[in-house]
Amino acid sequence: MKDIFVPRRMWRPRGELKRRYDVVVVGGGSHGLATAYYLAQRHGVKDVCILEKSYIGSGASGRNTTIIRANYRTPEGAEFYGQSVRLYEKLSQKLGFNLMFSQRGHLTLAHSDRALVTMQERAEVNKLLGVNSSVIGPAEIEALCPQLDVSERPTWPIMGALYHPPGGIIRHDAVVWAFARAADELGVDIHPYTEVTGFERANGRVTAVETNRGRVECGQVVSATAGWSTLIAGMAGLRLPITTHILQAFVTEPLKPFLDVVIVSSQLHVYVSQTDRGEFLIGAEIEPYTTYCGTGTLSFLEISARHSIELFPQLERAKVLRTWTGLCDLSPDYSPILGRTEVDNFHVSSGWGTYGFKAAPIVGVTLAELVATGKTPDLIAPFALERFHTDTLVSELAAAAVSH
Amino acid sequence: MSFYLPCPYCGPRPVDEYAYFGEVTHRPGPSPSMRELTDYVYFRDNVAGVQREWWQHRLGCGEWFLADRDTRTNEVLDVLLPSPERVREERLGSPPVGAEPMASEVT
Amino acid sequence: MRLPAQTGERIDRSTELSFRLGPWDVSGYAGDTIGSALFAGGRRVFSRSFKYHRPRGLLCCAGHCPNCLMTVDGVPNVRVCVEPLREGAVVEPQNVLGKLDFDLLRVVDKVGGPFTPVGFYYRTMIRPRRMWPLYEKFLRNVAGLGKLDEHAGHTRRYDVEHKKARVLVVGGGRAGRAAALEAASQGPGVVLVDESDRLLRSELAGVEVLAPARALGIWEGNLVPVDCGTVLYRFRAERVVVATGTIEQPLVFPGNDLVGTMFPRAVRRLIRDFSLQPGQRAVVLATDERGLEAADDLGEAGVAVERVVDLRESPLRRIEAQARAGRVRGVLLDDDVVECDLLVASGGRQPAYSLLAQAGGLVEFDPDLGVLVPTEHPPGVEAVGSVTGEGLEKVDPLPSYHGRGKCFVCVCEDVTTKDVKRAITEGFDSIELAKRYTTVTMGPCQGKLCQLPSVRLYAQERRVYETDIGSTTARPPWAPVELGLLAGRHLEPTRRTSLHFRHEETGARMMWAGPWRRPYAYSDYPEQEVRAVHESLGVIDVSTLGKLLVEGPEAAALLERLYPNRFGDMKPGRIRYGVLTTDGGRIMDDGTVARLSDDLYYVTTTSTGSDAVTAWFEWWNAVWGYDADIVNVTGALAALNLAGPRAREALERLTEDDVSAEALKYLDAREVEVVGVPCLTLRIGFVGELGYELHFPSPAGEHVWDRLVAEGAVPFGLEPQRVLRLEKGHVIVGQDTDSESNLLSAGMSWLPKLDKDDFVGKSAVELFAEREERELLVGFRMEENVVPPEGAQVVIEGYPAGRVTSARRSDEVGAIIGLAWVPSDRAEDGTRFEIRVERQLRGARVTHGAFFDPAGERMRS
Amino acid sequence: MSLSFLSPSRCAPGTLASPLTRTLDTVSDTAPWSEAGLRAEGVRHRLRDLSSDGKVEVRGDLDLVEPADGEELIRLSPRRGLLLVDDDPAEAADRLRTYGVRAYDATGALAGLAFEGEQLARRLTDLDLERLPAAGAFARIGAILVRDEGDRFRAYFPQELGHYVAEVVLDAIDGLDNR
Repeated sequence: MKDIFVPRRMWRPRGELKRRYDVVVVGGGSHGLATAYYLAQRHGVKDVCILEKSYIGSGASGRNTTIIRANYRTPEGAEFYGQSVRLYEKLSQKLGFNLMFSQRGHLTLAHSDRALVTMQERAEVNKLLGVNSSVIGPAEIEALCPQLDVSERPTWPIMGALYHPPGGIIRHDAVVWAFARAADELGVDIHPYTEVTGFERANGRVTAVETNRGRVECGQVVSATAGWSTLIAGMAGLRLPITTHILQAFVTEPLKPFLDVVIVSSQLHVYVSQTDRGEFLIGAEIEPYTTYCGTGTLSFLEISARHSIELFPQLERAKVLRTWTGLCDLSPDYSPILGRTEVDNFHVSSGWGTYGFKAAPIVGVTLAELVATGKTPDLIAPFALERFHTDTLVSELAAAAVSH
Repeated sequence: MSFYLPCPYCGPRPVDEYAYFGEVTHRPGPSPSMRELTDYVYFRDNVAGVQREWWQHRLGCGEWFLADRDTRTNEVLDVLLPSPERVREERLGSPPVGAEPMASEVT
Repeated sequence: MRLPAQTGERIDRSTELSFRLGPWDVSGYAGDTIGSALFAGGRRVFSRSFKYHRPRGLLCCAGHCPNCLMTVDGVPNVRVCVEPLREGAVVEPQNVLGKLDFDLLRVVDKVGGPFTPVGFYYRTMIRPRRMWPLYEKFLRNVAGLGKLDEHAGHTRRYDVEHKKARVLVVGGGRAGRAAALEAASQGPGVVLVDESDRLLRSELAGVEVLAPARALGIWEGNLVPVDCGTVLYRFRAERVVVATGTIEQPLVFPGNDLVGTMFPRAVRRLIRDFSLQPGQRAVVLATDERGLEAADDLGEAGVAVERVVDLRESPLRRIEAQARAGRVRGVLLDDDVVECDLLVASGGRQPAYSLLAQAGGLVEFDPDLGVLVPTEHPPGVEAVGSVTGEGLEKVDPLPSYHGRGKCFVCVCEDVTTKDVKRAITEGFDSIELAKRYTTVTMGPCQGKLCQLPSVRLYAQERRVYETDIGSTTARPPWAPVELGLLAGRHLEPTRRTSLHFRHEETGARMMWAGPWRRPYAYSDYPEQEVRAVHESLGVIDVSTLGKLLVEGPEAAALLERLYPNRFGDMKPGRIRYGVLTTDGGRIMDDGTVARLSDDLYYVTTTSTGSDAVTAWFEWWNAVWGYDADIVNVTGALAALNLAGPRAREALERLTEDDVSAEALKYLDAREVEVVGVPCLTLRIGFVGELGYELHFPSPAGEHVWDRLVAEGAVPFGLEPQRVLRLEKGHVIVGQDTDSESNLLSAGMSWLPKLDKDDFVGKSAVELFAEREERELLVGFRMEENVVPPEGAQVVIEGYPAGRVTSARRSDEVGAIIGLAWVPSDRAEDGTRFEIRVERQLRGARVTHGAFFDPAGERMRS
Repeated sequence: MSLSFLSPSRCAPGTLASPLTRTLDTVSDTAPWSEAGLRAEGVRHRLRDLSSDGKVEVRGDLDLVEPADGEELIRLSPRRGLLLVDDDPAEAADRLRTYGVRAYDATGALAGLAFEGEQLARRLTDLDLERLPAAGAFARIGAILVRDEGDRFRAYFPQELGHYVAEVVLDAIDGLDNR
């Protein structure tokens, strides 16, 4: 509370790059910052720096649609994201910064009986792993969200939903800043506007990182660079099973509270929530083609607007205020690629597609443990890059190759 | 609707008329190792720069072609027709199944 | 309270329009905006601010600022200063607790200050954790602006029209008009878009004028959507000329948001367009000619102009507006207090570069002009006029920010200079970070009025040049746009078979199956439809099956390489089951392949697979270059499956061709004329009984269906079909398999012919054969009378270890049967495993082979 | 085996129905925004159902194809085309095969609709109306669009989407006043 009356710096001003760090984290987003924080906080590894080519949180951490949930399809996924949600629940208190985690409930709508089966499967997996989720019918949906059009009028009437009460939204920037502040306090050096341009390698290891501000020797390297993962890994001599796509979203002008839950419709490729500021935040499916070009598309706006109004006709005259795009690193099975690689001291957090932000704290905890102890935690063992070489995928995709 | 893509037959059309099938891959010869096979099936160059890739003019003439596109700007520098000769020379491999990322819960 | 008629006034004094403001009846003239009519009626407070609930009045009169946002006819956040007045309009204030002039939440402004600095919510309300939902509820309720009508929606018709232009000019000011005329002199296809309705079309010969209309952005390929209210014109332009001019900027000083503070152009509009006196006693702080012009306008309108300060010549150290009840009552100029109720001030003009920047152009701070200017334009886009900075004078408005009262950098979000300074102190030292922290530029004006002041403040506070600050990214749209307009019409592509309406008439419950609408069942008792097929005769519409012709001398070679099993050795007139796999060995689709002649095959796919399979075939054929064509005839043909013990006798009565058991054997394909329609007849048994799939021209769909039904065939839907095929243990690709399933794990190891040189997926199958599958797809019978839901989990030691993909009660089998993925060490015939159903573990046993008629005698009969 | 099972013209008289006639009736009477019958009348004048017109899908070297009188060849690519025929499409397909191309009766596959008005066309497609015929996005689906004299257009599209297209076109006509 005293911070209210006396302004206090969140983090030290950017200093000079040291000649060497024990751990160099590439990427100043939620994953990189969380990893650095837990390295220092849990393992006492404080000789850590973060290299961020722009400002902290400038990538996916600050461009996602802030949804947190754990109702995944695979047991591996549900368990992993379940732990992440539990960490998020206490993170405001732990970091002393209000992340405004609003566990208002998350509803994934089904517009076909096939979709309902997929949800049933998720609900059953979730329950076994202690993740609160269940399939509910239109009457219960209406009770939770009376504003939703549950009639037969829409082209795709709502048949049911997967209800996930602990799911919700959070203030995404706050997560970045809180981790940054806490990491900085523990001595982690944060270097914004410091772009990695290459790696020096010897004996199958990365020995130094080259940046636009000079060279840094390193003990270990963590790459948490989402859409740019392929490029960073490429500098270390690694090829990844990743393609980069844009994901787009928009907000409306602020409106008084109207929608109290998070609504997702996979079939309509749209998800809708209302921020605490009152804006409706609406996002879509990723664009099908790979690109690093962050220009949005008009058709995204048109389709998302149409589908949002299908769900909420009341939004017809609400106004779109701002649209933006972010880069997503899509893996073949929609599960992350986390942990060790064939380059001995080069670790990755990648392959998140559109799910990365939900995993920030648990990525921090597990990657920090791996880097500090050299042992891969059980929780992330299934997400090793190696699975693509052995062809043992962890598929978050429900449908067959050709979706039904 | 975003960038225009020049169909070799129909001329420039909005990208929404096309199906995208990813960067070209190279199919290994007979009896590859698991590693060689998975390199082909899963791993991608995903370059930030000019990439040769597969497109089909789904809503138009329906034909397949190759495009050289700069993924940093979406500018298409060239379009080429697939020919068995080209395919043999370049050992072109299969695109991912399905034209678009598969339906999943996006967030 | 109008002035005498002004030359060029836009109101029509002979037409009075009445409307309502809350409970009050008010009126104005035709030609008024709602804002001008309210102002004429004496209203000065139009809204309450976002955070502090401070009273706000007209500021820009140009639709840029948030000060006049009101709810009109149930539509929230309408900028009434530019909203034309309509008879009967109902206008309501928003974001107010109580009345506009007496907002109970104004207490936030009085006491909140020290407690609610920028980002206060990040630092408070953290403990106890369980209180947060309550705090949040309060925060949410005080945030937000207008209120959505819970029952609104689909009240307006919006259309979309595609248009082309050789040259599209955005902005009808002097430069825009000149550019349009210049372009028009070179030929047709010139369009001018302008936000106002004041353009004289007669002066723009040869130019198509769209006004009032608003270009929302410039997307790749010079796609420019233009908002015309209820029609969205999607322009494709060869050249776009941006002539959007400038936007007046607020001067930043304490009290700069008080009611009675106005921009020079707002004053001019009120006087000249609406014949309104903006105040009684005015002080004008001019930074350019427009300010001085405003002073002249005021004088002519009879306003007492108490002081005019040309800040270029006589800069002030200190400006501080003084307030009474939220309104200007005077202004301190250095040490001098001047009483006034109108304070006209501007911080100069900023080029309205957003369209250019959104399209990928560069924007930089121009130290000579003191504003941000576009420097590099995207290809195919040009800029003319003052948006380029042309004609602007250097503005250096740096009065002191110190003084009593809040000093706003951003009126949308109620961000003060103190907030920005504090953000910098706290370490948010890049403009993008600060934007996210302070929310400057994130409000309704999207930076139109706050980008420049915040850059100036940043530079001053950090003691660097503005050129080093940069600017936040401009994001489309240029101005807020209704979702309804972007959405356009609501109809969505829906595939219907030629029997769609017959099904509806028969009482079918229709459901989505991929892109198709299909009957679930024809009554609430699908089991009766199952029984009809087992005992007598049923018919199902399977027109949705993908259907491909593969023709050419190398058609056989192509299929041999596409499918794991063999098709080259088939005799014409025979049918074989086929499963397609990817090079990764995953199952992608299945169906039947009939050889119609040596070089002609007829391939069916799953109902949702036809497009993908067609593309898949074409792609491989493009790669391999076989002499074969692939033609998707899915829509050309209706398909009906006539199934049941009576199928043959029924068919015999409807055709003169020989369909005897000898002439048309199981897995034979023949052309048979049925009720006058040539049918490709496939004798296959997906539902386990004697059956014929009739494929024939889709326009004859209803005719054939009607005759089959008249012959006693009972229509059956998807649900009964699912039961029937499950009794046979037939897999549905995409339901029982997923993106990871392969031929070996799905129990089809018999299918691939590994002695073939090559087929898609061969290497994967070979490699998979060397390892043990993690899980296998098996049939099962429940030990108890419980139907597990599809998706139910196979549980081993409390952990999910497999899943049910299909489960139904089968009257015919007399058991609850299903298909499930189980760990490979639990897949032996007869192995017991447990499924979690409604919190309880229920036993099931693995059952290999079909549940019903395992020898297949019935379908072969 | 022949491909006559593709040809509606091989079916006995009285067995065929267009995917549009019925849907046009259904839609115009029930359109909630329509001023009922009056509007429907206007609609009928402007639209013509082309679904039963002969259409042949051609594959192969299109330069080998010599359209006969009353036939119109629409080239989609050097190897793909659509031949519109006045006479029996099944016979036309047989004839085309003698030229050395492959041909398939597509009469049942494609529904067709003729309509008038450039503005109506612009409400339905982004295609360049000065460069028709062309295949491309029309009413959010893939279709072939042909321009006849003046402002008359023909669209050919998959019959299973016929009802949908009819709905969209009727709806667009109804919205022409909105400008």
